[in-house]
Amino acid sequence: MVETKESKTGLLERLRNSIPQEWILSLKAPEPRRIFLSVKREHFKEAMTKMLKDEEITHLSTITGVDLGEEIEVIYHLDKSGTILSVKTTTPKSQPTLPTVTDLIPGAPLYEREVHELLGVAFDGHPDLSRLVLPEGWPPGLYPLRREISIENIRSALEKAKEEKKVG
Amino acid sequence: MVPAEIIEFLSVLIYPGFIFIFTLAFFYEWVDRKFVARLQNRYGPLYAGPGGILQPFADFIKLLAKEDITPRAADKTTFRVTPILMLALALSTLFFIPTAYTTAVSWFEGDLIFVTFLVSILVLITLIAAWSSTSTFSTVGGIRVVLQMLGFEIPMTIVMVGPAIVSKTLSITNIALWQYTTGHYFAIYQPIGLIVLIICLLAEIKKAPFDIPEAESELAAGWITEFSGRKLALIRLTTDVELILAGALVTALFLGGPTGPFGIPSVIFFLIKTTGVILVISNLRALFARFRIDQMLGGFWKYLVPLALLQIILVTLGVG
Amino acid sequence: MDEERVIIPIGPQHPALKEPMNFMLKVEGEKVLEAIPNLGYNHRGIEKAATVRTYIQNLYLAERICGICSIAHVQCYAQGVEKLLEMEIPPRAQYVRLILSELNRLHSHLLWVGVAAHEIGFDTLFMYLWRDREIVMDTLELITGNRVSYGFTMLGGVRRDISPDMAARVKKEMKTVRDRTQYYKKMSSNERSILKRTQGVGILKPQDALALCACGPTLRASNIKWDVRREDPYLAYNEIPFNVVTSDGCDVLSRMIVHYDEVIEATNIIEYALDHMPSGSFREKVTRRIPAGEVVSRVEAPRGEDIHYIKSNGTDKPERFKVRAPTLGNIPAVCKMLSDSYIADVPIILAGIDPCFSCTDRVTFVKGEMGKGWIWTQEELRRYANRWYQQR
Amino acid sequence: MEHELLRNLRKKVATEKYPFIKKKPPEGLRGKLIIDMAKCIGCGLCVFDCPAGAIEMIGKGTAADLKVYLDRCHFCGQCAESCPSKCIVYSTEFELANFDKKNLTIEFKRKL
Amino acid sequence: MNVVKWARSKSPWIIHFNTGSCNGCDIEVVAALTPKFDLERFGVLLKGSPRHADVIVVTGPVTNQVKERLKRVYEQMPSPKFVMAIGTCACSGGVFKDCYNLCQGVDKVIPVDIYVPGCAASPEAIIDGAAKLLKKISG
Repeated sequence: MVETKESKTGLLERLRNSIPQEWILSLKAPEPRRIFLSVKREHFKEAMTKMLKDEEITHLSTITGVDLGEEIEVIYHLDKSGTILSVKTTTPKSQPTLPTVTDLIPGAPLYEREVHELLGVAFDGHPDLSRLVLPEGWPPGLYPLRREISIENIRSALEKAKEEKKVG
Repeated sequence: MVPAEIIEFLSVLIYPGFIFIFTLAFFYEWVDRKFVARLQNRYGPLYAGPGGILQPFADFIKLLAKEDITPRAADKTTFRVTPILMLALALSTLFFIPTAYTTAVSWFEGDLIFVTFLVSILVLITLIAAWSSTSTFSTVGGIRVVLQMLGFEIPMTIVMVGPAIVSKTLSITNIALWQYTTGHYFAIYQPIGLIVLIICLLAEIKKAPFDIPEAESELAAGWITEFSGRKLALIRLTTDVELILAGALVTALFLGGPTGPFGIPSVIFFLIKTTGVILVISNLRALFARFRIDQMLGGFWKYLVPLALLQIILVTLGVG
Repeated sequence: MDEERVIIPIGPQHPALKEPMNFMLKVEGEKVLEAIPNLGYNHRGIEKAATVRTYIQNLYLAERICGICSIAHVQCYAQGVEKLLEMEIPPRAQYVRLILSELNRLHSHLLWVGVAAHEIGFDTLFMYLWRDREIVMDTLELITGNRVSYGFTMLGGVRRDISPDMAARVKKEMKTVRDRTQYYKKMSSNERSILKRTQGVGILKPQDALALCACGPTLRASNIKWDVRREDPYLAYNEIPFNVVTSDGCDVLSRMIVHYDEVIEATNIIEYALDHMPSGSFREKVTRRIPAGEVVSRVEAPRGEDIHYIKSNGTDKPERFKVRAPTLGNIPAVCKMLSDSYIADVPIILAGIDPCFSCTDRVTFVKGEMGKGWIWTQEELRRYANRWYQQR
Repeated sequence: MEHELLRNLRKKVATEKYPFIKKKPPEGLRGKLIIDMAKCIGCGLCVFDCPAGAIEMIGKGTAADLKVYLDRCHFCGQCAESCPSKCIVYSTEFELANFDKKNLTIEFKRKL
Repeated sequence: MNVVKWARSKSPWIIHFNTGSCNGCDIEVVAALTPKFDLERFGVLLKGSPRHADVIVVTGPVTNQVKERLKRVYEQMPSPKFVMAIGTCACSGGVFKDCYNLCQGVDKVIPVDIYVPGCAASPEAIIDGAAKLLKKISG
């Protein structure tokens, strides 16, 4: 647990007290009105539910997915009266799954779909994660924002898919 | 001595027939566009001819020279025939309304009713044209055309009867002449009727705020979406002829038709009066936002029909 | 399959949407039962491209996420990178940027109201608004030299200073803009045909707006006082007095009013900022390498909350650059508004959120998340659409 | 609103007759770029910083020629910013429409 | 024949297609139609249906998603038809050169008649392009 600057709203303090220590990997406020909270994957949903309820948070700004190499980090940017609370959790890249938050936040489905499509993270319990549509003929399993995929990779994969379509 | 048949033939073909009407149609489109542009603080057409006066003509020639596509899904025969039919109908309607001379090219006792009939048929042909192109936009546009007709048809017919009652004739030509000879202009004596008629005609010629069937921001180009090339040229020409039709009808029924003092040729009076009507129409076009179809229908039935009836009651009571 | 129901595809090439986007409307008569958005026509892959470019090059990429809110995006990006550098830009630069941001808001809002007027078939108002918007464009041209992509915000400051001459002219223009806007506001709230088309149309209740994470003027028109400039102040917004405008109509009309009021508010902000501009330098040198770290940066773009996430690994290229443009946040809200409306109201409702799909689509794809009561599957719908287009 | 319409009828038209009457371009407008090859030191910073890859360097160092693709150039001005010898200038010429893309490539050669 | 050429050069109806641009060029195209620049002086009308249009104004670098639609809209237009590529993105892809979902310019998909570079191409530049194109049409 590292902490550099105190948050104005006292949200940091409250979070530190309300969320069990063993759920948290790190909790820091690098600058005013920004809090980064890293949660263990298995406690993610619980922590999220608790936080949303305790702090009465309704606004989810967005969900960011970051490819860390071995793992994929998913960041939920929540807003609590001007403070951005970024809740992080990670999931292994070999089989990336996370529980959905659409039941907690009705505005979340689009963001989850975005992460699903571009990084391949499956969200358990999402109402409609079916085939997401990059352009027609996009090769399945090609997640453009993954680290090992370069732009040349994507181009050649697209070419290949196009030719296969022509042959087939 | 030129035989009477040839004179009649020429009058249908050239003056005051086709050529005259087409020229006038292009002229009035230009007036309309230019006036609206001016109201919107811009020039409008400027470089085609002096002041852009040849703009509608250029549009027409260009469309004639363009490729003419018939969509594969369309009903080919109907799709091809309807634009011609529409133009023919609009033109023949115009022959019953006095334009260049104090009398119309053809007139008989009861042509007022016949004109109302032709106008309705024109709307129905629009529906067929829209239907035959089978695209979603056109179909919805076509349905809106007919819905719109349900709104304006009744009040329009009612107010057109007003002048007929007073002048005791069912011929448009005679109504116009009656006004001139008695000096009893209906624009002064039946103002409600005039207003209702102009609003209904706006809806009839599908100009804003009643351009609902062609609403660009909702339905691409509405019922004309699929027409291109020559067909589109004809349709545009029809719209312009309808503009004259609206102007001429108001002129004949409420402004005394192409008549006036001082022995000046009657066509001059006709031009002045119709241009006036068209400027009013253009002004209304610039003034309002487009109505929604249900609002339009509701408005017509709630306000215009009672107003039209009120006018008739006033007329029968001797006022007007 | 229900034969009586017609599906109207709105887009991707459609005059109501200035940008390509596809909405499938399921209609019955003139009533819309449901709307299904299909984004992605504008997807370019900016987030990926950003990772292979230097921070300096990304400045221009960020500007071109959206041509209308260019200042907002580039401000958000630059602010994030400056935070990573742990630097404060000179106060004068902050004011210049703030003035630019507000000018950006001005032209975007006037543009929007114009487009909204066009959508309800009121072209005269559209022409007038765009004519008066040119005043703002001239002002922007005066300050930056260009009309749309300014290339003005640099890492560490701004490219040019605002001279006293410019300031005087800008102030003069602001007065004109304010007067005109006040006139239009009065006119719009009195003109019957506008009221008929906008009042009670596209209702978004406050609780729905909150739940669906709407933002910006859309949220404020649902009577929720939430503005990034106030909640999470950046630049010099905490030094400048301004109101967060709200309206309680929850419909398109109140969105219009909010836009007008924000224009008036923005002209006041610009005048205040021009009067209180601190002196000093307007730019500082910045290193090409950015220290490792991560930052979440957000600004109030004209359309709402714009949020960027930048992760740096200590090189001259970012490791991850994530953009969430305001329009995406408002799409669930607009689907809610569209259901149970008239076809004729669709354009104005869509326009009501002030959509900017080029911002939105840089990575995102949405395809029908409104599943309830829908009798066609996605696949059938797609096939239908394909067939429909082939016939043409 | 009618009042406003009539007012506009009397007012002068807002339109500028652009292609026939040209107004002075604003200061700082970034149009076609011009490179003064006499000053160029061939450092390649402009090529490195250009976000669109619009500048190409043929040859190396002080002997290099530069080729500018105007069809790729975004007129952002970063090259002029980066250039240490300040040899890149933006002119105010913006009327660059052309029928052929090839005509949009300008070569800047060193005078020998 | 000359009358037809004259008519064509006096009455170019345009359809505007955004193929994934940043909106900058789009607002400038629209701005070119509004009072300050007023393209209607040249007889330009903005049409909603490709069937009515003579000139397709393309803005944007053409995303893979929109490529097919662009082709289809182009095919729906009756000939003679002309293509204007507005803005640097439409000319070559420009700043989006290594974005993965792009075709790098309109000319990769449909033949282009006139290129108008600029970012964003100002209304003046667009009018200049239009005037050049019209001159070419009138021969």
